[in-house]
Amino acid sequence: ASHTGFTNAPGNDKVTLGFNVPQTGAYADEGADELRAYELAVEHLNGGGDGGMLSTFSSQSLDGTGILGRKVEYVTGDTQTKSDAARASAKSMIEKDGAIMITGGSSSGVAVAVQGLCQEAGVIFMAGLTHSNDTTGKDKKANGFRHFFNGYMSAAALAPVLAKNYGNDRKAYHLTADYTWGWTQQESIAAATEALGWQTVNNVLTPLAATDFSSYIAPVLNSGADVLVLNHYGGNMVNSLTNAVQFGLREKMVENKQFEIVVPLYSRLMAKGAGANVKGIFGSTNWHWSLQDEGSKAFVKSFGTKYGFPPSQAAHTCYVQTLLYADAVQRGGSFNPCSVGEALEGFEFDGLGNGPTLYRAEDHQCFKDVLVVKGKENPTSEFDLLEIVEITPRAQVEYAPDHPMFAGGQLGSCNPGA
Amino acid sequence: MGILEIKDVGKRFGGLKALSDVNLSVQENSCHAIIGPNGAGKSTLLNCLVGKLIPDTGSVMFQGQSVLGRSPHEINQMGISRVFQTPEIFGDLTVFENMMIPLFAKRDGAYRLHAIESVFNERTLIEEAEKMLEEVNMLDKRHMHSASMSRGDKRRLEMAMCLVQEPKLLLLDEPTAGMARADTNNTIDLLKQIKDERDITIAIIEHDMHVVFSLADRITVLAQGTPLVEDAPENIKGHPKVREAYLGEAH
Amino acid sequence: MLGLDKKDSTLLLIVVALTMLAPFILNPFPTESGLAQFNAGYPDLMQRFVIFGIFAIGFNILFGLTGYLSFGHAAFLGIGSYSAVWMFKLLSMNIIPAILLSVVIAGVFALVIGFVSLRRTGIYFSILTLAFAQMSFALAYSVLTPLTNGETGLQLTLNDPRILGVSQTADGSIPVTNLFGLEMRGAFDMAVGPWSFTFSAGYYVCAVVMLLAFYLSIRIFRSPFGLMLRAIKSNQQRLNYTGLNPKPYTLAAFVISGMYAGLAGGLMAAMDPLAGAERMQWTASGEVVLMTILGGAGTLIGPVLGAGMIKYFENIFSKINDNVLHSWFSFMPDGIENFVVFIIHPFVGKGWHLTLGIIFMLVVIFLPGGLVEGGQRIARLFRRKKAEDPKSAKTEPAE
Amino acid sequence: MDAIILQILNGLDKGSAYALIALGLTLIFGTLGVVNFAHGALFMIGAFCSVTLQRILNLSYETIDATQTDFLGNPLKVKTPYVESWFGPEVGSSIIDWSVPLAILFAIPIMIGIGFIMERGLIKHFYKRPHADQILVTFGLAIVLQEIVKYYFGANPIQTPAPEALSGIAQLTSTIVYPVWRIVYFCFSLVIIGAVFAFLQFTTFGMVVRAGMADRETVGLLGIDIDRKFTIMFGIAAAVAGLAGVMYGPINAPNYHMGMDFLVLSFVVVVVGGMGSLPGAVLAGFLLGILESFASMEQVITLIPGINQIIIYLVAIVILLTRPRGLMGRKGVME
Amino acid sequence: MNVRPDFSKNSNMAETAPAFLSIYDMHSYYGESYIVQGVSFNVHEGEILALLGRNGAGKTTTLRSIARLDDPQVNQGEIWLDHQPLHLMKSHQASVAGLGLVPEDRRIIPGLTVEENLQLAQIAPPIGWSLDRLYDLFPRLGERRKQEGVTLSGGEQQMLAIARALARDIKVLLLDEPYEGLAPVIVDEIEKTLRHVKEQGMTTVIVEQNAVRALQLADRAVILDTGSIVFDGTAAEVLENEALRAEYLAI
Ligand SMILES: Nc1ncnc2c1ncn2[C@@H]1O[C@H](COP(=O)(O)OP(=O)(O)OP(=O)(O)O)[C@@H](O)[C@H]1O
Ligand SMILES: Nc1ncnc2c1ncn2[C@@H]1O[C@H](COP(=O)(O)OP(=O)(O)OP(=O)(O)O)[C@@H](O)[C@H]1O
Ligand SMILES: [Mg+2]
Ligand SMILES: [Mg+2]
Repeated sequence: ASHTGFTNAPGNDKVTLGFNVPQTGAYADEGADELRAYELAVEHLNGGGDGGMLSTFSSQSLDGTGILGRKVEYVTGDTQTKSDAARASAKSMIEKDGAIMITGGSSSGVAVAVQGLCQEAGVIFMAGLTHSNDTTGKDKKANGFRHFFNGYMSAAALAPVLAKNYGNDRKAYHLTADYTWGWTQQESIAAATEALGWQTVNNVLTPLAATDFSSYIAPVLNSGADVLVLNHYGGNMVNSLTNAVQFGLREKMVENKQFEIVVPLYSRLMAKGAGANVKGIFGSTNWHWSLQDEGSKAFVKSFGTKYGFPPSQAAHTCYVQTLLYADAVQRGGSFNPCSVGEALEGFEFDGLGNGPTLYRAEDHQCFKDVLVVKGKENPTSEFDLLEIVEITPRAQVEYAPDHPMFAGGQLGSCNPGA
Repeated sequence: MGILEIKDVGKRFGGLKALSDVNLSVQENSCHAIIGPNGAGKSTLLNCLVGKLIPDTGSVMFQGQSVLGRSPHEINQMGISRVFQTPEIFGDLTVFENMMIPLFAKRDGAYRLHAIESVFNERTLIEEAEKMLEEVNMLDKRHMHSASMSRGDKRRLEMAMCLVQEPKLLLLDEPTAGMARADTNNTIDLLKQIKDERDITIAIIEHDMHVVFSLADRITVLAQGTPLVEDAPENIKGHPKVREAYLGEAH
Repeated sequence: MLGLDKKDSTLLLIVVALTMLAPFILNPFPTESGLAQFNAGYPDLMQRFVIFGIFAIGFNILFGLTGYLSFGHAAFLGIGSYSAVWMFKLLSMNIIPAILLSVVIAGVFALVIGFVSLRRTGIYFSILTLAFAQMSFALAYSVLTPLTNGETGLQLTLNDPRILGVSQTADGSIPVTNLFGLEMRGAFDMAVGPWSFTFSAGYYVCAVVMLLAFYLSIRIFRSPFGLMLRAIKSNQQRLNYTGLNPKPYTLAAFVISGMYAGLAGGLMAAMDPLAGAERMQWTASGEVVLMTILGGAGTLIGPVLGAGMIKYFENIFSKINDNVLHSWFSFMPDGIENFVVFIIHPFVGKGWHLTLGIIFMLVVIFLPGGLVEGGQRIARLFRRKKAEDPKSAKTEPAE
Repeated sequence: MDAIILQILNGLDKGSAYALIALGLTLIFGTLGVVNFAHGALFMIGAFCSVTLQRILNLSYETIDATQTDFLGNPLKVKTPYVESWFGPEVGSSIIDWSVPLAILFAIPIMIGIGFIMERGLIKHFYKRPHADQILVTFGLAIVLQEIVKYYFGANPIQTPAPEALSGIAQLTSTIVYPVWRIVYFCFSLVIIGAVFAFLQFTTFGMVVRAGMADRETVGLLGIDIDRKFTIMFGIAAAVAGLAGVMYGPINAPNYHMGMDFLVLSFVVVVVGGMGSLPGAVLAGFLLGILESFASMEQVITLIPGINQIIIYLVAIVILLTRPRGLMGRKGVME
Repeated sequence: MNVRPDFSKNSNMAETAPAFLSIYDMHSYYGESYIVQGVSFNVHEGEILALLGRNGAGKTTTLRSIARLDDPQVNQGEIWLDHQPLHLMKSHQASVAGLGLVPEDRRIIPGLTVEENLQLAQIAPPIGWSLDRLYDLFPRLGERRKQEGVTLSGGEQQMLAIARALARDIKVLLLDEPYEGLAPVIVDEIEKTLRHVKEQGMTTVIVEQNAVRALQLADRAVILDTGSIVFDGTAAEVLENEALRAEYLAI
């Protein structure tokens, strides 16, 4: 049956998805990894390869015959990690290539901007890597869905581990990237650690454009703080961590306590950029290839066989989002965004890594286990940089939909477009 | 009272006294020549008149108003135009466009914007420009890119640009240097004619004595920054001090 | 015609024809063919072409005529966008007040920044404008977040207090920008055989504005004011001694071009109601500089061509991935196919920057006057072939 | 007090990077009058000389270690660098450890070569062209260089650590510590700055190039082959930029767009210093470095929110408005 | 060593003595405009040649072509200086080969002091007069040695330009309007200098609007009109030939 009454209703033989990832700029490597995951997902959906997570996914509605019998095709675009460029690229996929769903992105600014666009245009947006609370907080949209975890969840997972390892009597010094993501991240982590008895001695905002953080690190030395929290991501994080290590913070003792550094959001690619500096440093991550559940193993196997190295967390989330979308269409029996939304809202599933997962209806945020990781002391290979310290169970990172850090936005109603 | 009154003007460049105690009065409708050895301060004096330099001491009055402290464009709007020692024209524009700029300045003053009307609708100004070009014998070059003209031509163009403004006082810094003999003679005729027909006062710096003696009503000889003598042309020619300091044996 | 001479009228007519027929011209390939990748006739890109065209036309009034190279013009574009989005949030979804406000606010900012920056010339001026723009960017990104919504950019929400209009439509979504009811997002598709052409309301609104802006810029170029600006570029000293004060003229040019930028920013927000800080970053200012030079600084149509070229690469070349390449060359034997794809691969998709960089270099090396020069060379070839015209030896000033 | 001293140290350190980049840029931009948007790319290439040398020294052969497995469960391939097998693990690993300083030797000929090729092959034709054309062509070149590096090395930063011996911290006073490598970088930059000054000041080279920039034609009439001098100048500038990059690696991990990050800033530094003035560029570099450091102090940020974001530009505006030609600019250069 | 070809078939050059500088069938262009249209002439060692003609006749272009400057391009023709093929050289090589040009707008280098302007001339071999000797010749320059060259008065700049040429050990001196802007006394001085260097064997080509003066100094004269030679003979011939002077020099 042909579907009409919504934007870019596909014909009877094929359906086009839009993969919108950074291909230039600082996150180009991350984007490349996301793209690999997407291509793998498409291959699996169309019945190619070893099927990856199709077999471990608890919902067994996908059978390798595409989506609703239509062969999956895809188009790609470059977000350049700029909201404008990302929207232009998404629009071109929607207007020119007839994409029925847009997915991807590797920063929150871009995710929020493209999510807004998809809402207006009447297509589904399956967010890629976006960690800001706002994506499913004040900027949430009915047509947008996030599988990735967020700042609050990072903090909730990380804080107990930090307390366990470093004690409850700590003075934390925060360096925070001076934009929305940085602020929400800092807010979350400060709240979570303070709840456990830590003290936040300072929070200094650093410019996004900063490359050398020495003038922000140096004051930490004599501030009396004994923990440095780097609310930085990407290049900022690599540089600030490198600088912090240079200033000897890792060897420093403050009142007989070993000085510690914490990086709330970790990714393997960033860890690689920071090299040996990450050793022993705690952080959180959405997923890691060393997870031993069936879904993760299946994914690592098919990804690793195809590309020769293990997938990143960004790759994982993108792959999973594609499968989740396809599955929702299949279950709902229609490509209509409203039908897809309905199928995803409140959907409980398992087998995609991270254990049993819920797509919460109120804010379109996935709830699942969060990994706390640590830089590995003796890596055996160039991929073996992080080790999982703890898998924080889902219950511990859940929050109410109207939690103050997420308040202010409205999902609105689903928009199927024209 | 002359149209231009220079009183006690002095100017130093670091340790060098370029001008000191210059007193000069230029009579209306006359042609006043300033001659003197190289480096005597002639161009410096002109610079003080048009606002390019501000003298350290003294006063400069034009038609009873002080010009000191005014910016060059204000001074021009008062009625003083200047031809430079090395030609200053709008090299990127055509000869015709070069001529239009002073005409706009004359008609509209320093500020008015005509942002919408086409230049080619300014019939009267165009006619004026063409007439002037005709007079300096450059009408056939009016579409030429002015930077790619020979230097004599640039000189003539610059002079035409000043003349077309019909200033009350025209300052000429070596206007005929590098001009072919024939054009020099034409220029002399043109300046004479302009002086007679329109009431223009001319102050001219020249090393070409032929030009000076054909045009000047009065001559000031400047040496080392101070006026040496001021007199009628006939008397200057024979003046011994002038012969020694400036003219040499040939004259 | 319209107070233009014959040559300018012809140019204007050509530009009118090109913009009005753009949906056809930009979609030369049938939708299902492999070459459809190169089609640029979809609303968003067409809108971008003309909007950046406006931006570049305005920039050219300053740079092309006076030679003052502003490296901070994107600030005005950004300010225009923010103003427009605020207008949508607070007043009405009609684009007219939004665009008017963006032009006015950008003009005011241009007046202030121009007044200060124009106290210096040459590179010192460029760096002053750059500094102002970078400051605006940095502040918009962080400290001014309440006004600009920082990194994410200013967007419409479901609870905007819109005075003339509703916060949300009956079905619970954000209302759409419109021109007295004509929705900017509205479009209708026309299928002709295998071809398909999209006519977008938003595009035509932008196109009309662009034509007006273009017409105005021709008039400015040909006016005494334009002449004065060229004189400023040529010899400020002479201008001073001719009784004209270059300052107000330059400032006027600066403000006009700032307003053009604001107009472009406003239109951008009108087409897509979002305003992000990175629109003000130096790279964005640099982009308009590149557009203008690439097309041909000081020429009338050059900046528009340059804008089109850069936007085309950004949007079309970046989307060609290996998958697309393989589908193009699938007719070849496997080995050769892979080889060809391997050769082309670094230049498309994520390598589109590389191609753009190479194009920049080639154009500036071989076409010193930009793309316009290329056009002229082709035209000259034609003319020479058509009739042996002995008088055409002199190069005409570029159009 | 310690905080202030630390920030001065930081400022000097940042400043030495700014000064060094600006110094190279001044040679091309302030002296030759070429708006070189590819200067950042030269800095980046310098940094990637370290990366490349590190890669070369790390060239390895693989042996299979059956006791361990890789991420797919296959036996792990263990890599041993050739240098380690040639010189023994001890010497071999210390050679690798010293790859950044060693890269200086490696980078000088490469950078000079790149400078020569760039000047002879491209820039030469652009001296007489408008600045706008120079911007376009050098920007194009910068993109191309950057993309080539990205193609081979990826977009992610790549760590190039300082040698073990130089990577700790130095106890300057009882309360003040500072990273050794940053002190090394500061001294290194002083040496380079000194060398460039000496070369230009104590030879007529500087004067000739300045004259050539003001009026190529006349200098040619005086029998001087100005083209050659320009080429040499370009080579020096490229080498200075490259060396600044080589040694910068351990401070911040090199990535392919690090040049663009520094580009705008270095133009600001050069112009604030004043066009055509080497001392100006150096002075402005240190000045802006120190001011930036102070502006990032928490006390200052609380006083004026966001000041750390804009300090450089604010200072640039103030200086350019109070001093028409920057700190020490010469008249007539690109005005 | 290269050997100069025999150009003597050319009717204009019927002399017997071998030429020191010879120009043969030279064609020069500014972009697409064809300026020097097949010019040939010889200059003998130790001779002063006056190159005359109206504004825009192509004199400057001819000198610039001989000095091998980038603009204009010489598309055809040969230039030989003392058996060396200048037409195969760049301007700096021509200068090393012994050619010196005093250019039309003096071309004092901005940013350099008087002394530096002179030192610059003594960087590349061959080196001519010492700075002291030059300051003796033009005491004015000695007084101003620390002043920036471009702030000199017009005449002083002219002196500097000439001094700069003499600072190199040149065989042929090309002067483009050297008297322009100079006080008559100084013109006398320079004329004396030119005679003096001539006695020492210098070969000189002088372009001058003041044709009479130039002809009194010169041994031979060449007259250009719209890029072609219309006369080539002795200076005396021109002075005697009324018609020639009237037609091409307007004197
Ligand atoms: N900016 C300056 N700095 C220092 N000295 C200067 C400056 N401008 C002019 N002078 C000196 O002042 C003196 C007067 O110069 P001026 O240009 O007025 O001479 P002039 O009479 O016009 O000579 P000429 O006939 O040669 O043009 C000269 O000796 C010159 O070197
Ligand atoms: N840069 C240029 N581009 C194009 N044409 C030029 C250029 N310079 C000079 N010309 C043209 O070449 C012709 C000869 O000029 P040239 O300067 O050689 O004349 P000249 O004999 O030296 O005249 P003058 O006595 O006025 O100096 C003139 O018609 C002039 O318009
Ligand atoms: Mg003078
Ligand atoms: Mg001449």
